[in-house]
Formats: sequence, C-alpha cells, structure tokens
Amino acid sequence: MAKFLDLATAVAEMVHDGDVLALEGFTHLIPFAAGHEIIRQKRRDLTLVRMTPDLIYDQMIGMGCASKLVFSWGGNPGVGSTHRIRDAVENQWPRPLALEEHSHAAMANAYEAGAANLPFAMLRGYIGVDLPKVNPQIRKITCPYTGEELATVPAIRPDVGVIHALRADREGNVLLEGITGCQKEVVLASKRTIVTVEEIVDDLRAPSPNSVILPSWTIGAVVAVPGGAHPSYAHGYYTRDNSYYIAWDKISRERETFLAWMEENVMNKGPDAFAVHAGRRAAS
Amino acid sequence: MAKFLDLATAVAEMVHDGDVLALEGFTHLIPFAAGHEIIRQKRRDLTLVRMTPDLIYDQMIGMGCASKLVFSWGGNPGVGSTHRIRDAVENQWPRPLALEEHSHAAMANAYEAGAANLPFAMLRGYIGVDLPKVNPQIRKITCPYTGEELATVPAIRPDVGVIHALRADREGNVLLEGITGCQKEVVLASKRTIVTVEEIVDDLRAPSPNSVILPSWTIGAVVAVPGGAHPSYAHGYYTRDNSYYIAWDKISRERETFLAWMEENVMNKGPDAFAVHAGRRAAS
Amino acid sequence: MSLSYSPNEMMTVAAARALRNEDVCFVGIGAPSAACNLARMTHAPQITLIYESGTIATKPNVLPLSIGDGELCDTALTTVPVPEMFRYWLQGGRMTVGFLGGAQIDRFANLNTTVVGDYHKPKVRLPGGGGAPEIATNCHEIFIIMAMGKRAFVDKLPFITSMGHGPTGRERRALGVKSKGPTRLITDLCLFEPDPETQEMTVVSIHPGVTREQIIENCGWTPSFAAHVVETRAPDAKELEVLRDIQARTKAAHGG
Amino acid sequence: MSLSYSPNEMMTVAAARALRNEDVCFVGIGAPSAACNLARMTHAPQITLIYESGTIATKPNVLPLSIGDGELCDTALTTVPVPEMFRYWLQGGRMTVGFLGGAQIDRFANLNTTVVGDYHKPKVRLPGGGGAPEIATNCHEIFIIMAMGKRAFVDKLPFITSMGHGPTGRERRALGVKSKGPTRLITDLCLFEPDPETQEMTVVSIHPGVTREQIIENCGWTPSFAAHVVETRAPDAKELEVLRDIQARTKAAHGG
Repeated sequence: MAKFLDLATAVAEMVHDGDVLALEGFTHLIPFAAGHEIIRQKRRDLTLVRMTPDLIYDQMIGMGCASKLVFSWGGNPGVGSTHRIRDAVENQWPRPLALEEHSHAAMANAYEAGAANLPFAMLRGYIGVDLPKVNPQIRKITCPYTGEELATVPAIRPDVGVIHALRADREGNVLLEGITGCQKEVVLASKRTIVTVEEIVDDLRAPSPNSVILPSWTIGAVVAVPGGAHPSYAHGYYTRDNSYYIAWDKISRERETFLAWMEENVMNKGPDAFAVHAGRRAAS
Repeated sequence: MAKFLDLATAVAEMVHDGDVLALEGFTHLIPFAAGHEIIRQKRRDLTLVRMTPDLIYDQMIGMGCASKLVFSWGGNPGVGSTHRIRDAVENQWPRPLALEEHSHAAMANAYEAGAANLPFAMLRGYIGVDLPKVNPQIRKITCPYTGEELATVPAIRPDVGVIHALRADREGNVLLEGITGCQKEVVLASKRTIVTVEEIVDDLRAPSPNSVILPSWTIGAVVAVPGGAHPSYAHGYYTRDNSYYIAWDKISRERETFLAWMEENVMNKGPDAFAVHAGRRAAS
Repeated sequence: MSLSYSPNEMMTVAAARALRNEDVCFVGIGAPSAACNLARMTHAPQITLIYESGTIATKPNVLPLSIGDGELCDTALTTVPVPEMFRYWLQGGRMTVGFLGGAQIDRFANLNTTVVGDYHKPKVRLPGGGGAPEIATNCHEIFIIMAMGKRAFVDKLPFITSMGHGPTGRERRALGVKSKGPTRLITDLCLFEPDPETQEMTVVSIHPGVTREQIIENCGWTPSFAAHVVETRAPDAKELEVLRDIQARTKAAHGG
Repeated sequence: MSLSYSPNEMMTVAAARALRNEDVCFVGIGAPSAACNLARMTHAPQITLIYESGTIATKPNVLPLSIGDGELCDTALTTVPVPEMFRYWLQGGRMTVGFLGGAQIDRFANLNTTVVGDYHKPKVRLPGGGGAPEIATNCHEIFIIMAMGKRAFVDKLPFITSMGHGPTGRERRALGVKSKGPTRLITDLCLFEPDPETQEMTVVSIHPGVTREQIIENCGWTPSFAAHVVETRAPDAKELEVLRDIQARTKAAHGG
C-alpha cells in the first residue's frame, strides 16, 4: 500500500544518488514540484529518463543533478531550445551529460515493455535513419513467422518513477485523466514510485468504470502537492502556463540569470510555493 | 467512415464463406445478434477466432458454419461444457472442426499485436506446459539484450471482426464501457468490421476524456440492434441473463433439442427479436 | 456446540483462510471465486481481487457466474482491457496469489483442463487452459482448490495445461521459473503442501471426521502424509453464515 | 482586388490546401499544426487531426503551443495513452498523412532535427527526432512544411533523423518501405513534389511574386524545376481571415 508522505521525506527516502529516474508527464501533469525537491536535496549522478526533457529536466540538468539523459525529444515545446541541456551537451556545463537517444515510438514501447515485465520492446521503426548508428542499444530481431526484421530497444525499468496525478483517495488509489502519456507504464515499470497529487479526497469521483486509476499497492508514496504540476497543467484544475514556457527561454539562455532564478524560485522555496497555482483557472 | 447498414446487409456484404472471423466480447457485449444473422445466412468454412468460444460459437459450430476454431477457453462459463463444440471435436458433427488452441495471455497478446501492425506477439508464457507440443504456431524468440527466451504467437489479423458496443453517434463513432475485453484490438486488427450497438444517438455521452471510443473511420459498418448482446449484457442497458446460460446446458446436450431450438429461435427470427431484451434491466 | 457443514463448505472455508489481507489475488471462476470472496467478507476485508476480465479490486456482493459478470465491473476500483490485464498486471508480476481450480491434478500439482485421452482424438474435450498457463508461472504463488476423487487426482496427467512443480517435481526450478508455484492444495478432505525436498504435494492437515483411508481411496496416487499432520479447524459460525449468505444471494441473483 | 499577405501566410495556406476532408492526419507542432487547423476551419471540416499526445480527432479553437495543450484534449473525440498512440494508431497504419516540419532538409526530403556537426561533439544540439522517425515510414504519405534558406535546405544532411526517399532517393524503396514518403514539400517560396523517376524534390508551383532566382538563392542545392511549373494560387480572403483569426486567438490565449 502507498505511504502518505510529505515531499521532502518521499524524495529523501526514495531517490538516491546514481539512480535511474524517470519523471514523466507528456506536456500534461509534469511533476515540477517533485523535480524541484530533487534539486533542493542536491541529488547527483542521476540517469534521467524522459520522452520530452523540457523545462523540468533543463532545470535539473542545469543544477548538476544528472550525468546521463535518456530521451527522445528535448526542447521547450513551441518555444525553442532547452538551453541548459544544450550547454551541458555542447560545453559540459555544469558537468558532462551522456546522451542515450531514441525516438518517441521506441521510448513509449520501452516503457510499455517495462510495465509488461518484458526484457525488450519491438517496433516497426528506425528505418533508414542514423540514430541506430550512434545508439548501440537499438538492435534488430527477426519475426519467427514472416522473416521480417523489426527494431528493438531494451525495456525501461527505472529505479524510481515520479508522476503527478489529479487526486488520490484515502487508501492511496490514484486517478489520472486527460492526456495520460505513459504515466501508468512508468509507475508499473519502476522499482519505487512517488506520485504527487492535486488533492487527497474521500471519493476519487472516477467518471467511468474504465477510468485511469493506479491502485494504492502499485505506488510507493503519495504526496499532496496542490499546483505541483505548474507550469504544466492538471486537467480540470488549472491550465498550462504557456507564458512561463515563453519566459523560460530568456531566463535559461545565460548561466547567471538561470542560477539566480533557481536560487530565488527553487532553492529558497518549498513545495508550498506551488499552491498558488492550484487555484488559477485560466479561461479557455 | 462507417456505413450505417441493417444487419442482414452488413453480414451479406462483409462476411464471406471461408473467412477468418472474430466475434469478440469477454462475457460482456458478446455480439449474439450478429452471430445469429451469420447462421441464418448459412456461412460455411469459417475460421472462428475467439478467446472464449461460449454459447455464440456453440450455436454457430453446431449449425455447421465453421471448419476451424482458434480459441483459448471453450465452455459455458460457470455452467459446464459447450456440448455442440464438443460434439464437433469428439464426433465431427455436424462436420469436422480443426482446433488451434492458445492460452488467454497468448490470444490477448496476439490481438494486441494485430492492432499494432506487428507480425507476432511475445510473452512470458507457455512455460512447462504441453500446448506448444500440439500447436506448432507457438514458437520462441531470444531477447537480444538478456538472452532470455520468450514464447511467440502470430498476430491475429481477422478478415472480419464483429463486436457489440453500447452506442454510436450519427457520424458512426462508437463507445464501449465496462468490461471492454479485446474489442478495440479486434476492430483495429481486422480488415473489415461490423459493430452492432444498442442505440444510435446525437451525443455519445462519453463520461471521460479517456473513454473507450472507436472513431468512425476505423469501422466498416455500424448496425443498431437493441438487445443484440443478449444473453450477454450491455453495461448500463441490461444485465447478463444467467438463466439462459444455465438453460443452454440442457438445450444443447442433444442434437435434436439443439436443432429444434435453433429453428425456432434463430432461423425463424430476425434481429428485431433481440429488442425485447433491451428494456430488461434486472435489479442487481 | 458443533456445527453441521458439508465437505464443500469445509473446503471453501479452508481455502479462504489461506488468503491474507495484503494479497493481490488473481481469481479463477467457481470454487476459487467463492473462497476469495469469503476471505474478503471475513478476515481479509482489504484483499485485492482481480478477475481476468479486467476488473481490479472488485467487491462483488453475489458470486459471479462468469468471469465477467456486470457485478464484477460495477464494484471494481477500475476495469482495464483484457490485453492490459495479461500484460501489465499478470505478466507484470503484480499478483501475490493465483487461485486456480482444475479438472485433473497430479502429485506435483500440475493441472489438466484441456483433454482426456489423446489430444487429437480426445475422449473428453475439456474447456482448455484459459488464463491458467500464465497464471501458474507469473503469480508469486499458487493456491489450488479441488474436491478429491480418483478421476481428478490422477497418477499421470494426459496433458499438462498448467505447470505445478513439473512432471517429476524438478522441472519448474530447472526451467528457471522464479515464482513459487503451488504452495497449497485445498480439498474437501484435507490440505496438501509441497514437500520442501521433493515438491510432492503432501497431506499436512486433515479435515475433522475424515480418515487417512478416505484420502487414500480418493487419490489416484499413494499420497504422502507429513510427519506431523494436524486436524483442520472446523468452520466457525461466522464463516458458515457468511458463506451461506453469499451463496443464497448468488442463487437468487442468477435465477438458477 | 489584391490582398496583402506574408510569405509565411502563403506557406500555411498552401499547406492547408494539400489536406483533404477524408484525411486522418498525424500533426506535428508549429507550422504543421497551423496548416492542419486552417484546413479544418476552411475546406476540410471533417478532417481527423491526431497529435502524438494521444488526442484523436481534436478540434482546437486556438493553436496549441505544445503537443499536449489542454485545448487538444478538451476538444478531442477521445484521448489515448501515448504508447497506444504509437502502437495502434501510428504503427497500426491508420494515418493517411503525417505532417512534419524540420530544421534541415535535403533534396530527397530526408530531415534532420537532431544535430549540426558531429553527433558526439555537436556544434548545435537540436531537439531530436520525437515522433518523426516512425511518422516518416508509418503514415501513408508525408507532407513537409519548411521556410526556405541555405541553412535549412542543405546539400548534405549531417544526420538523418527521419527518412524521406533516402540519401540517394532510392533507399526508401530498397528498404521495402511500402508507404509513399514525402509527396509534398510546402515552402514560403514554392511547392516541391518528388520527381516520379528520381524522387528528387522538384519545384512544381511558385508562389505569386517569387522568382526562380529567389528559390535558387535560398536552396543549398541546385533545385530542379518541373517541365510545367504553375503559379500558386494566392491566399483568398476567407483563408487569410480564418488564419489571422486563429493566430490572434492563439496569441491572446498564450499570453505571449
């Protein structure tokens, strides 16, 4: 059964230096509050796994948490580069960052294989492209019926999976809704898991018998962090803060402005700072 | 886009002698009305695919529609044998029936692979059991990373997939809810599809943004057949007619009672006969 | 005061007792389903019951006739597609216990639900494996519930539908399967557990009023008895009341 | 009466026109998304737009900034998990058109969005492939939208992120890929289509007021022109009005 913890305790107990760590959330429900707590606790040498290492990994990598990044698309969506990731890759600042690069289809399949307890995933992919030349983890398998060749990638089984969800009930069962990305897969594929939620409620208010629910016994820790996905969003709670993403381009472009911003907004703050965003419902 | 057809026309257009045909529905939403129409139109030499060939396939096989059955569990759930399937296997009556037998896990994965346009599925399965000795389609593959051996089965890609769903909108988009089995996979894996529904409505009334919906352009024909899953059930419409399943044991035990029942209840009736069940809501 | 009960009731009660509050149990239909829900309604209210139809943490008020009765979905925490159930939940290694029945069993708890006689020219064609082949290896341990009798407890199976400890008791480990396999076999006469050395299912507890001779007469092989065989605790009033209530509700609901 | 419009508007309008009412289109973010939604709001109201975030048949009122803005989910027919999107819907062969942009393109419509310079010692590290490598082979055909310029239209790509017709125009077929690959390349100056023999992207239509010299100057290889090059029809009032409206709504919504 999931334990109900505060965020600092959950990160202290579950996330260790050197871990393979996946913070997931496909644009929606990105666990920013959890990422900030990991930065504050100064974790080092993490292998960070994420399909779309956008701002949260830009911040974690810029603050020196990671030695490796496993990813399939790294940028500030609709805005431009993730400058801190580029600085790490191009100039080794603040430290070198090894890359293991995939396509979205491969990573989604690799999470899926991890959740299904398979050692690898296969896909009709990587045909005629250069990525297999620079990523030796991309291999091939032959269909035992048709003789066709398919691409393979190893299953992703993180040490720790971290997601943000809408709400949990008092038993620790968790509901997601909207764009659910590969969050279910990450939780089921990971050895340890932290799920931050907007609220803890008596009744999950699942709208459908087929609602996306992770049972309590699949989760390590449940942490209430209202607003904890900001500047990403939480379906039915608050909308995406697109102006933050746009502003990040300038903040992150130079090391000095980045460090100053992190000091003020992350190092000197706590999870409670996210609560202000929980009530913000943009008209859409 | 799906065509709106009547059931006789849909079966006449889509189901041909010799086809590989999958009628799916895992206890819930079994397309009985469509199966009866196929019997009435006297299709022959069908390869019938279904995880749980229960009463609907007992009826189709007993009426001579099939020459082969691909399955993983054949019985009258909670009641006993499917006597007509046994008579075909044990005594070749009314005609011989070839079997291709799998486990549930293998068939579910094979449908999933079909939907995903993969030529085969792999699973951690069939370990230490005799089925691979009698089914040469069960093979092995070696993981290119760990060297582990995994079982494989060919993807299922039926000529025709038939399911029953709750409702369709005027564009032919279809909603399922409750126990959804592998219906989505069957529709996406099949070359041609027939979806019978309880009703056609202006608004699908999908309760969640993640509701199980098949877009119109994935479906060949949509047919309104209220009650068309009886004696199976339709979530929110009517409950399972367990007494029918219990009564079937006696009806189907002897060829004569079976044939008499089929003549009266299938051959001399039409899809409209199912409508009486649409309104029956058992208190539960 | 002694209560009157049937051998089947004793079997179901004994099976229910094997389950723990913290178990996540993959439930077979029929006798396993009765035992699992009895456990949930008595000593293990928090047990998670999962049926292969995709219903997770279901709490049926009446026993389902099929593996996918509406009652299972209506009372579940959530319901997932069948491919997901087999991929993420069963193969994913999430189940602490798989609870199976069967048509035939051998001394190493291998099960046959496929065929009697030759596979290609069957004497009796049984339903087939369903979920059992993968339940048997992907759950952490397996409980089996079956009434004894010489046609069911056989010296040699005509077909292995799901593996217990293998034809000689050694194959399971030799094949590298990490899960425990059958750890309990609950019958209407007694309880078996695997011998720690040989993996042969061995009588460890005999139900009240049952003799060793009865067990031997109803077994197709010569059964082994543990060094210390105890007497199974008889069903208590609460267990019987809850079991009979649920069966009465079930009968009424199914209109049988 | 002649309307005034920008090269970017011409490009977006021309791209929108390439789409048909019956298309099921896998939409990339940015310029493809603008073109696809313009098509939906003008001549192709029934077009099915799918974003890799899992949103199927979405009808956003403002253009999403990201691939997974809430607007996409709120207006979708349904939203599926990302692994399902890539497995059942993209790999499943459901998409008639994949609409891509890119940082660099070569004459055979291969795309680079990965890196400039050596992969291991990059001069510029670009975002990477995302969905593009599999979009490029699993959709029935590919439309590409990119503004011309010598840094974007290059003679030789440093890295092939997604395959067009292959480095020499022959690899796609040689690899046994059945889908058509890039059939249209829409730029701010002209429209390219593959030569039926060589697969080289060839200018087939030039936007009003653009010269061949401008196209040549903005292309890193010497572009071929079809035997009969037509003039692209200028945006009409309706197209411009709808495009400008949606861009104004988008700007207001994103608070940029």
